[in-house]
Amino acid sequence: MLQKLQSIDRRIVYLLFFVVTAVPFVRPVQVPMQIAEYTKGTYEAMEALKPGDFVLIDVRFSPASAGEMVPAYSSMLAHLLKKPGVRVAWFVTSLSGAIYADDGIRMFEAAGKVYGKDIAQMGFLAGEETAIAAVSQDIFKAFPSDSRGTKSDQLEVLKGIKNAKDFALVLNMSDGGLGPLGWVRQANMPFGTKVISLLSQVMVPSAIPYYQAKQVVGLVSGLQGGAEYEQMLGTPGRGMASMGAQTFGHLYLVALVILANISYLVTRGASKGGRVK
Amino acid sequence: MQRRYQTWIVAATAILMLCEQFVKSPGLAAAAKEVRNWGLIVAAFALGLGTVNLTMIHGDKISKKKEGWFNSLVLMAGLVVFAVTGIVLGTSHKTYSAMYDTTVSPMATALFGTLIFYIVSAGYRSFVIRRLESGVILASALIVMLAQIPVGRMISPVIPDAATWLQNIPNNAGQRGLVIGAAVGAVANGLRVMLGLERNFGG
Amino acid sequence: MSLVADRALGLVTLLLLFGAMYWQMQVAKGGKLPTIRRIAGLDAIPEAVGRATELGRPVHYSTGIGALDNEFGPQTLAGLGLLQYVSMLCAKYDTKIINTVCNPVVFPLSQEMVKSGYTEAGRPDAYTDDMVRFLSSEQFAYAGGAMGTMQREKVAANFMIGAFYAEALLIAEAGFQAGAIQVGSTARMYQLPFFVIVCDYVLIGEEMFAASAYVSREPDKLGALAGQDIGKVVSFLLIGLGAVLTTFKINVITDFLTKYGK
Amino acid sequence: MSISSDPKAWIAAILILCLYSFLYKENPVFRFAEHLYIGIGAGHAIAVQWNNLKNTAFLPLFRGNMMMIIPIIIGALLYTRFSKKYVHISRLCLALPVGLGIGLALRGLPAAQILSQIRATLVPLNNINNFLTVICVMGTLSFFFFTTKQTPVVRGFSEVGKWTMMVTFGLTFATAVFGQMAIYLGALQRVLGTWLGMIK
Repeated sequence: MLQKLQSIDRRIVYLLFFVVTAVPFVRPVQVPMQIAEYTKGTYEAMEALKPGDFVLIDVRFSPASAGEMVPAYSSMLAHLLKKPGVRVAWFVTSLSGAIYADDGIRMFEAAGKVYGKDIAQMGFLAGEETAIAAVSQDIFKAFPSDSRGTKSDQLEVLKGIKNAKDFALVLNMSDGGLGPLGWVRQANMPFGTKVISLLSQVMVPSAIPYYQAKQVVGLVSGLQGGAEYEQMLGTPGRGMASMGAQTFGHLYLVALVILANISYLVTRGASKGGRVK
Repeated sequence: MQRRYQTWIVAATAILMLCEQFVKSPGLAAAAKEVRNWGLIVAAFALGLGTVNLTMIHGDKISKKKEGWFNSLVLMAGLVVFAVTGIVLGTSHKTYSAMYDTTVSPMATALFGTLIFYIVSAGYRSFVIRRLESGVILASALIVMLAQIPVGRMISPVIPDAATWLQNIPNNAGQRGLVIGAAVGAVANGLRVMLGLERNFGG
Repeated sequence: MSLVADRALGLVTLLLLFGAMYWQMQVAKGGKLPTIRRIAGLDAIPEAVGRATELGRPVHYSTGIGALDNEFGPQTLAGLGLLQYVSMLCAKYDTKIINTVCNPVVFPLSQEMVKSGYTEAGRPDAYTDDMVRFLSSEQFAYAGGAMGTMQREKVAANFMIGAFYAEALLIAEAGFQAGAIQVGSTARMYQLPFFVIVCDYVLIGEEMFAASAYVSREPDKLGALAGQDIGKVVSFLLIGLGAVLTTFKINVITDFLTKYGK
Repeated sequence: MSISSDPKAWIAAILILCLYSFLYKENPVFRFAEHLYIGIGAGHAIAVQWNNLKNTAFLPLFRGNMMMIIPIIIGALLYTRFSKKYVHISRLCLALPVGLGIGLALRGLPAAQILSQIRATLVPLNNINNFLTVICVMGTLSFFFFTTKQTPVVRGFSEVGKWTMMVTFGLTFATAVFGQMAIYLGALQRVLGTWLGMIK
């Protein structure tokens, strides 16, 4: 009996996992949470924005990770909307990122911001770090015109902006690739630009050294970061609802591993050897 | 001879990139930018090679009605429809975006989403303490997993603290050591290719 | 035209590493070969190909979705280097190799590597065009294709060596389900743990860059590897020394690195 | 609960389910979706790259930027691989992207991943955490000494490195659990929410 716990058919493992996560996802349960220091760093840097400040958003995530990225992305945009007079421009470094930049534009327009004056979508640049370097050195050279074909020098939103020195904040939103590293190398190191990264959770451990080295002023970690941000803004949403499913999914895996180990320890005497994996 | 020319081109391109980084010169920067741009264009041309391969393998299956020919037909149809629509209308056209959103984007989400099932089954299968090494992996994974959910704090306030410590001290140190080592390795590998020690293009 | 002062250390690092490698290569060519520690993941490669031969089933090889033209390029190149070695073994044992490819620029290079592996084994005619298969430049379309291919072709050995992203575990689990013996390697930290957990053998991080010297045992490559080790030993000593100095509030190394190491 | 009447939601949901069926086992439905995905992916890539080429190479060329002729020729010469006689030319062309990658790695890695990581490790050894950090970094690094003599000191350090890496692996794995779950919830949202209307 105990031995069987070590070799449950993977399909049963899958099915139970589905049940355990789908139920709380459909019928949400509220869970309290603790806010990470680097998320606070992000919040504070955003809070410190003054009227007239220019914020550049680099969208580098794809539909595949929308579930993880979008709750935090929306919350961060909502936070920017709360800061009056802040100018925002988007640009895109992944092929399918434009959808989310356009979503952001729509969200800002719905809140009464004027395209060209308060906001702009510059378009796509290939080659991640090459693109970042180009934008950091001269945004007008990198983008002679925006994604709608308007000449960049006619965009009021870019007035007085030349290189990364003039960016009050860079919001890098990555689900892969270099994470904040491209910005650290091309904008923070040469120009001292403040960089914030919204990253998929799996990328966060690798980005922490840059946060500790103060090359990045804040991080937001995927869905959890989204839920934390919703809490700090006081507007619960999909991010917080997902935390319930997360909780049960995690507990399920923890329970499985513990069961497998108990059964292994108990039956170890009986059978030795076998393939390690 | 062939290999020597290759090595020269590799070395010249790489040295140009290096010069752009380390030498202040507008001319060099412009040249380097131009050459990087060439790289993107050559990459775009390279896609055609892959497409020819794909078309050859599946065209052969279709024309000879080999096993799975119907799926090959589906593949070619998808290819033609998207390529033609995307070229004629442009990839930012509304119709094209809608096509992309109903097919590529859910399929990407789906496959990316199956990963968690594999993580669960791989964890369940492998996290058995047969050796001390797997015990350490298991212990740190368990602590961090519990710390990621609010329940962890309820079990014991030590859990999130332990997770933070693990993250900041050993994990950070491990990442750093791995990163430094891998970077030295990557740089050395690059130098070896530049010197023509690695036969990376056959010939 | 002048040197960018605050980046000078980057250049110095490169030159020193280059010098160390060159020096050790000369030493090795002079007949004093360095001894190299055992790397289990590399020893396992012939065994894995051998097992596929015994079972009469094919070998699958992936270099991941990594491109060449970014900083992960060297990982992809290392994967391509081992692809040639594995192809050579496959040609020798007369076992079918299937190399699935995602990146369009990597694709022609992969063809070259497999071809030259077959040539090296003395069987250039055995190479066929369906060995190297371009699947898709879309990450998950590639992953799905590789998963399906491995299951349908019932591969008995699966090599994943290169710059891997989220496709790593998808391919590795498909390999596990197909019952393949698996060797994984990447220096991408997000994905490395999955290989450690799922694969039978792993080349951890930098071990992949030692591979070509390890399997070829050519003097100049072994020498280059010894030179590369000098780089790590110096880093190692620098960290130890620097930390001790910092403890006594002597910040020369830190300041120097900060000033010239951008 | 109200099932969507939008055909797009249906197609998306059905494709998701087709791909998820692989979890049970490789089957005809999965095979269908897999091939469709590869086909569409290839078509999409062609369209994207076509537009890129048009904008970055051909239009500038027609506007008089004669430089653009060079990459276009290099790109076109890649196709000499289909000729036995001229295949070597295509190999030469591949040297360009390889050189670019190596150049970018060589120029970026020393500062960003060697020097700055060393600098970040230079902390005063006045508390146990700093001490551990330094020892663990040195340990991990020494695990990759391939050719140096394995003296007891080196062996000791690399043993420390081995354990440090085990913690790193466990931790990265655990963090991935959370991230991947979030992505899976995105797929769930599409099926249970957008399609079946089970989520408000």
